[in-house]
Amino acid sequence: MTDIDLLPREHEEDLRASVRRLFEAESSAEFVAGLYDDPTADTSKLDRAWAQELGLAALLVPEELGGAGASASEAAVVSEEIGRAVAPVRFLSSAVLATTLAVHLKAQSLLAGLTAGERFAAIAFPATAARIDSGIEIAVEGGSATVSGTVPGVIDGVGADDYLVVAGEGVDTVVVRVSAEHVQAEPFLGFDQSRQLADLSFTHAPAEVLGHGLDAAAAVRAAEILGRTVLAAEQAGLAQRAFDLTLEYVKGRRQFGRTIGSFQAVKHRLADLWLEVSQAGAAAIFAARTAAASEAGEELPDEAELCSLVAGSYASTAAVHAAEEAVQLHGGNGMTWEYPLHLYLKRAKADEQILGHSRRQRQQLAPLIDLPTA
Amino acid sequence: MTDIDLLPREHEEDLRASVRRLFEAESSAEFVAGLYDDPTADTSKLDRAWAQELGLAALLVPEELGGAGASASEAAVVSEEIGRAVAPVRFLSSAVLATTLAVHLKAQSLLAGLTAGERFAAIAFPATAARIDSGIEIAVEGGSATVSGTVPGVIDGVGADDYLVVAGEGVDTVVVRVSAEHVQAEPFLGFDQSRQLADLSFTHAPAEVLGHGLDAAAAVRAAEILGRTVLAAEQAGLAQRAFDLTLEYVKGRRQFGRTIGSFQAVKHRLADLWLEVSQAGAAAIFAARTAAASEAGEELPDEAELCSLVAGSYASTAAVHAAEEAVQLHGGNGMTWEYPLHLYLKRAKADEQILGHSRRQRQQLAPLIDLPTA
Amino acid sequence: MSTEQQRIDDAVAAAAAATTDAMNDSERYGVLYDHGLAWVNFPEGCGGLGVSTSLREYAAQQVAEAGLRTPPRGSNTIGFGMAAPTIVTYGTAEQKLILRDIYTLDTIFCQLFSEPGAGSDLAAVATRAVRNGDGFRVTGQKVWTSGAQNADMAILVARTDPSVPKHQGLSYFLLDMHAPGVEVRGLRQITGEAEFNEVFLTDVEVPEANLLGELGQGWKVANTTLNNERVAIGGGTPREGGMIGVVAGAWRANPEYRDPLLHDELVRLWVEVEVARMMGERLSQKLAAGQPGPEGSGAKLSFARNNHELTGLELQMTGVDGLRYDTYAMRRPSEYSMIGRIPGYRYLRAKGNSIEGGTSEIIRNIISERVLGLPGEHRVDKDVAFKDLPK
Amino acid sequence: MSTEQQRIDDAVAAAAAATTDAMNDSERYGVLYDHGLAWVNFPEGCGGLGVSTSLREYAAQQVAEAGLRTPPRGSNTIGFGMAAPTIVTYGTAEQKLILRDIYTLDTIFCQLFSEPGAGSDLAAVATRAVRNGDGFRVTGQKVWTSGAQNADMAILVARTDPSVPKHQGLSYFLLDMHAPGVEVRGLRQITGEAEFNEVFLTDVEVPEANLLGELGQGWKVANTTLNNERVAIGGGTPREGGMIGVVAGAWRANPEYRDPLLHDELVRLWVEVEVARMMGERLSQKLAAGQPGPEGSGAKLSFARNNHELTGLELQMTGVDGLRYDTYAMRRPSEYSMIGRIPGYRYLRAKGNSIEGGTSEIIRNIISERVLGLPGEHRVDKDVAFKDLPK
Repeated sequence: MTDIDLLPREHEEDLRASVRRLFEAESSAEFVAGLYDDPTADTSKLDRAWAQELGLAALLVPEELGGAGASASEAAVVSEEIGRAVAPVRFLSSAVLATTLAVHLKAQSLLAGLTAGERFAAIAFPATAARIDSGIEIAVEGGSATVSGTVPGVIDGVGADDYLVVAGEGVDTVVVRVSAEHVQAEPFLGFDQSRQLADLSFTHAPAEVLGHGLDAAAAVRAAEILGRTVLAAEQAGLAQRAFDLTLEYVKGRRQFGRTIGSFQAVKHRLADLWLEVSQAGAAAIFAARTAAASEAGEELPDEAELCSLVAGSYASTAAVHAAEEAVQLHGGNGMTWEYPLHLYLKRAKADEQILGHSRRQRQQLAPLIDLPTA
Repeated sequence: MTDIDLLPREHEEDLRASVRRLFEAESSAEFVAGLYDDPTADTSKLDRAWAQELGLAALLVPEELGGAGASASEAAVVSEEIGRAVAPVRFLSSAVLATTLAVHLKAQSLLAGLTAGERFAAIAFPATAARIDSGIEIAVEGGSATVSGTVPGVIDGVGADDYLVVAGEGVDTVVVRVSAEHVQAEPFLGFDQSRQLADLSFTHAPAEVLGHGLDAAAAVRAAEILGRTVLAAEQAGLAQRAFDLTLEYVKGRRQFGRTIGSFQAVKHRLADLWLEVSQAGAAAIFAARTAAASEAGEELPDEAELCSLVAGSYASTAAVHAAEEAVQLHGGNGMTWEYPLHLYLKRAKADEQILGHSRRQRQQLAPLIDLPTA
Repeated sequence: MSTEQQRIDDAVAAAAAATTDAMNDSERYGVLYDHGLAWVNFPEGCGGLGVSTSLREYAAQQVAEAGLRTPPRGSNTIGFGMAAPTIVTYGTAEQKLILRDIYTLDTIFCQLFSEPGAGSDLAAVATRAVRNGDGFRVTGQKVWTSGAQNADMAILVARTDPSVPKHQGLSYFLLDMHAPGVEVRGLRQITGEAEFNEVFLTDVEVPEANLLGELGQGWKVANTTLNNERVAIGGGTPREGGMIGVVAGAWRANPEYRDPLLHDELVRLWVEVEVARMMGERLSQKLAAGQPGPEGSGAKLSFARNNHELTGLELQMTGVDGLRYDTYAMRRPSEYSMIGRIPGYRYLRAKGNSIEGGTSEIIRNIISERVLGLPGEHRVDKDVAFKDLPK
Repeated sequence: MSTEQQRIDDAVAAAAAATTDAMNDSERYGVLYDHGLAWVNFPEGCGGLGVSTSLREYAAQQVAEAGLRTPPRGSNTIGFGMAAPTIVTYGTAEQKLILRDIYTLDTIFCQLFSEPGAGSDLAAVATRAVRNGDGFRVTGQKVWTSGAQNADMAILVARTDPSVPKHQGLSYFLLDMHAPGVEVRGLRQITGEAEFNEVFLTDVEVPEANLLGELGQGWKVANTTLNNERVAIGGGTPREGGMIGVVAGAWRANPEYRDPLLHDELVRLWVEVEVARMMGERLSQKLAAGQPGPEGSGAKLSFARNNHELTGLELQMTGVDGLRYDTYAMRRPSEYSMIGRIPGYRYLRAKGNSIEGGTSEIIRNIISERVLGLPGEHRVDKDVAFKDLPK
């Protein structure tokens, strides 16, 4: 464990401000709520805006590959803002998970489109799985392969240009790329419609092999660590925003001639929640800075993995708790479609399942901290 | 499931009153606290009082065997009062566990002494085990046997006249009786000194076989069900008393010019605690009446076992929660030796471990309610 | 057999004799009402026989055994559960005539109590009822009204005097939902559907005859209604009744849902529901024996919390399936059911269990003050004229 | 290197030159004090150099590197943590002389604040300090005083005027613990030992010179002390520092304690402690960078809760071993340690973590009011003379 600097950095706060401005303009609560009524609504304008105009698609791509050469730390800032706005963007799936895989596998032709923000990629694995593993078979023959099988509930599984499929583990790991025309994607109405899921089918789909063996396994692990880390930041941002909205509400809402925020039972619950949300934020930034240090070779991947699991398992339940308390403390208003709380509740509860729920993540953490089950 | 009558019964309330009177006179908080300073203090006067004078040693012995022919329902009433007074009595170990075993095995000579309250028995198993099983070997030869091995942490393991040892399961179950002179009992200072534990050693101890095979297994199971049921009643009684003391305290204690019971955060915690304690009480009586119905052949043992596990797993955590909240809401006073809260805290936390902690009891419950682990 | 039971038996026999195959439902229910079998504990002439409340179950059994059909309560929940007990307590002879229409389902009721600014604090209602000749003219906005789109009448709490402290200036009315100036709009919820409504009242004329109880006594009358709403979730619930049955059933039926990491939590919740059931059972036996206990207030608290946790667990254990939704289309069901929908719907809908019919925070206040005898909250609004309170 | 760092370096060099092998501890510490290295942020002449607080760690490093021994804070916890910062803020020139004795451990302090009737509500102290010639005569009972049996001096809050509202009638004193009329009795705790004391004060004479701050300003002065007590449990804690290390260590060392049913709970608590550590780390970095954040108030809350849960789990996972106790004999340790005792002791002692130094309820009030900006509790005791308050 090296010392991790946790203080805010100026360029990150600039980045935060520009992302926040974008979402305030292009991803209002009304816009997000609208996706529940029209799941086929076009979000490509928003995706172009962050990916191309703000250049965030290139964030995690090294400078020598034409990217911005930023780190998990900057990606976490973007993700906190995504959580804060419950923004329906392909950032996690394409700019973090797929891009990290592509960078580690040095998949330059794939990366060119991703970096420019002109193409988006998705990795074919069930959203709730704790490991990036498609669960289907890939038949490899030399540099090409064919893919067959179905993968349910893939994050941003519809509308991607490229699909990455991972199978096997350890030395048997294979990562391939299938282009969109060979994939049958069936989007479905989601409990959380701010992150579109789809069921994918591959029928003897031709595929390009991007990597295999231990190098591929290491790339998959790097993507998992970064994915969990960035998701934890989203959850921390969401939790903070749900908390802030609630604090503001209880200060204004009057019942029995007093603001409801003057009732001690409400005050104490908010004090506890503030602590939980603050801890989630601290854990998220700790994980992000540690992942950045690990990617820069200044910290071991094990430590980055450990921190990603600490932040992931903690922030996922904190976000749900914050959103649930927000609904409850808004009373009847919290149950309405008109107030934005439901968007936070749905995203938080769905996020809690993504990349493995907190108990599963703790099982992954246990061997890293030498706490064997038996 | 038959309909279980849950209303208070007059003879039980009379019983409750006489037990309460006894403990108020002979088992005050000062008396119990004194056992921590002098673990060898003589509690035999108290044991004689409930066992002989009130005749409670005979409670669970059928009339045809010279007993009172009462049921788990009456035993639960006694046990609630024990919990209420954190009384240091051999009721659970001798009058419930050992006596139930003796009744089911028709061990008449043993039972004669127990029923009269002139002899006390203990079962040799570790207090925290979920099953009554000594874990040591019994060598049987005809009607006699020898016992060798050590059993740690036996409830009321010192000062008993007879020791029952159970080994094996199913058809291999054996239950034997060893008289005190063949047992080496090492009492130890307990975290909860209101229930004395001792480590037992047997060295080729001669033993009388009381039962074996499936009949013995059924007897052991009956003792387990009754033990858990009666312990749950103790926990419910303890929880209720800790709650009552706390409610009284917050109504009187003033800080900031107000009673602390007027602070909403305190009110809401007590409301939640009241619900938990009330539910523990309802579950305990439900289990007791169901066990009584089962012993009377009006209900299946499976249902009695189920209810004992529901009540046991719930009341054990409720009692700890009530005692912990009692200490906290008494503030600094709760941390003193002078106030009786510590007696409740220690008994509740120790009781929580006895006959298996709540997670273990839920694992025992799962197959009975058809919820397989995998 | 007691005299009261004998009277019930006689009434059932007479009703059976008076019922013919040719009758429609309304006529059949009317026969029961006229024979005092609608609510046997109500006075004679009001659909009852004036017998003890504890005989309601006995009467229901006799009616069922005689093969007489009774109206489904769910078709007129507010009418049966809230309007009828309030009308029978406070109504004039003329007002009591409506009891028969409630029972025969010819008059469906809804409830106009809550407002955007008066949720937990019902006494803060701002809807005005202003004297207007022989009657009142009512203007305001109500919310959380279920079934308003199908209702014929409403029970309404409105402010008749803003110059006195807030609990004193309220009155209670029966309001014709078909009157001009009543506008009903579905209020969309987080589940997508609009189970409840907003009701806008604009200069709605209410005759003097529709004032229930005395002028300015609306708070007292409304509490009769609310006490009937918050009746205990009583005994008689079977084991695994409700949400636990759904979740445990899913676990049993689908081996792929059996995540060992969630097993203890599932069993723990099973136990939570079961002990709540046991407490309800004890309460209901005490009530039947004429020994009411304080446990009733707790039932709503554990019900809400257990439903929160169970639905959250269900969504978790169902993995990707839990992230699928059936429809967010804005529908207007007259009542909701947790069965027959997907885990996501149940998770969202259950959030309302700790809000509707008194939030869990209000219930904790009630328990701590009425059951435990702890002091009430500091009130700044008790002695100030309603019009002078900060809003 | 900044000028301030240069001054520290110079002072360290001078102190090193002035220290000889023949010196005893008191003399060595005295050299550090005289060179301004006791508390570098204190003014010159008070054991400091008047440099920025953020340089304390730098100074400590330099002192350590120069091989100069510093007094163990734990030998005079109240002196270092509470008396010194208060005296340096409010003390007269004469009173400040005592700072040197605090640092050299020649004067050990204890704290006489809490009373049986004034726990969370410190302003309710009833101990009277009555004018008596040139000084005061003090009578009352104090409680929760650690180390009183070994203390030379005390910081004391007493009531000098009961005819004004309670926060206004308090004064703050330095009290000689060896004076006639001071009686110390061990206060036995639930662990068996008496870590704290009751202190009975009977007509104890306190000279005018020992009044710290102005007459009637005791509440303000005491808050300086308390704010120093409630300083953040800051950064620099290593991973698995504290109770989690004990419990995780027991799990690793004893395969028989590894109950799979408790595994998730252990890992969950490991995560809880780790995220609290991360928050503490962020706070300490912010403080070092001159950006104080509100996180400090939360640290005590999570510390107490995590210790409660960890010690409860440890007792559970150790089975029969957890039910053994080492000794309930009434001992009088000068400080407590969770290490080197059994799980049962840790479980009982940890209960005090949510009470001592501000109960968790008080901390939640502080967070909600000072950090979150929510309204304070309704107070009935602010404007009433102390003598007229109900007790």
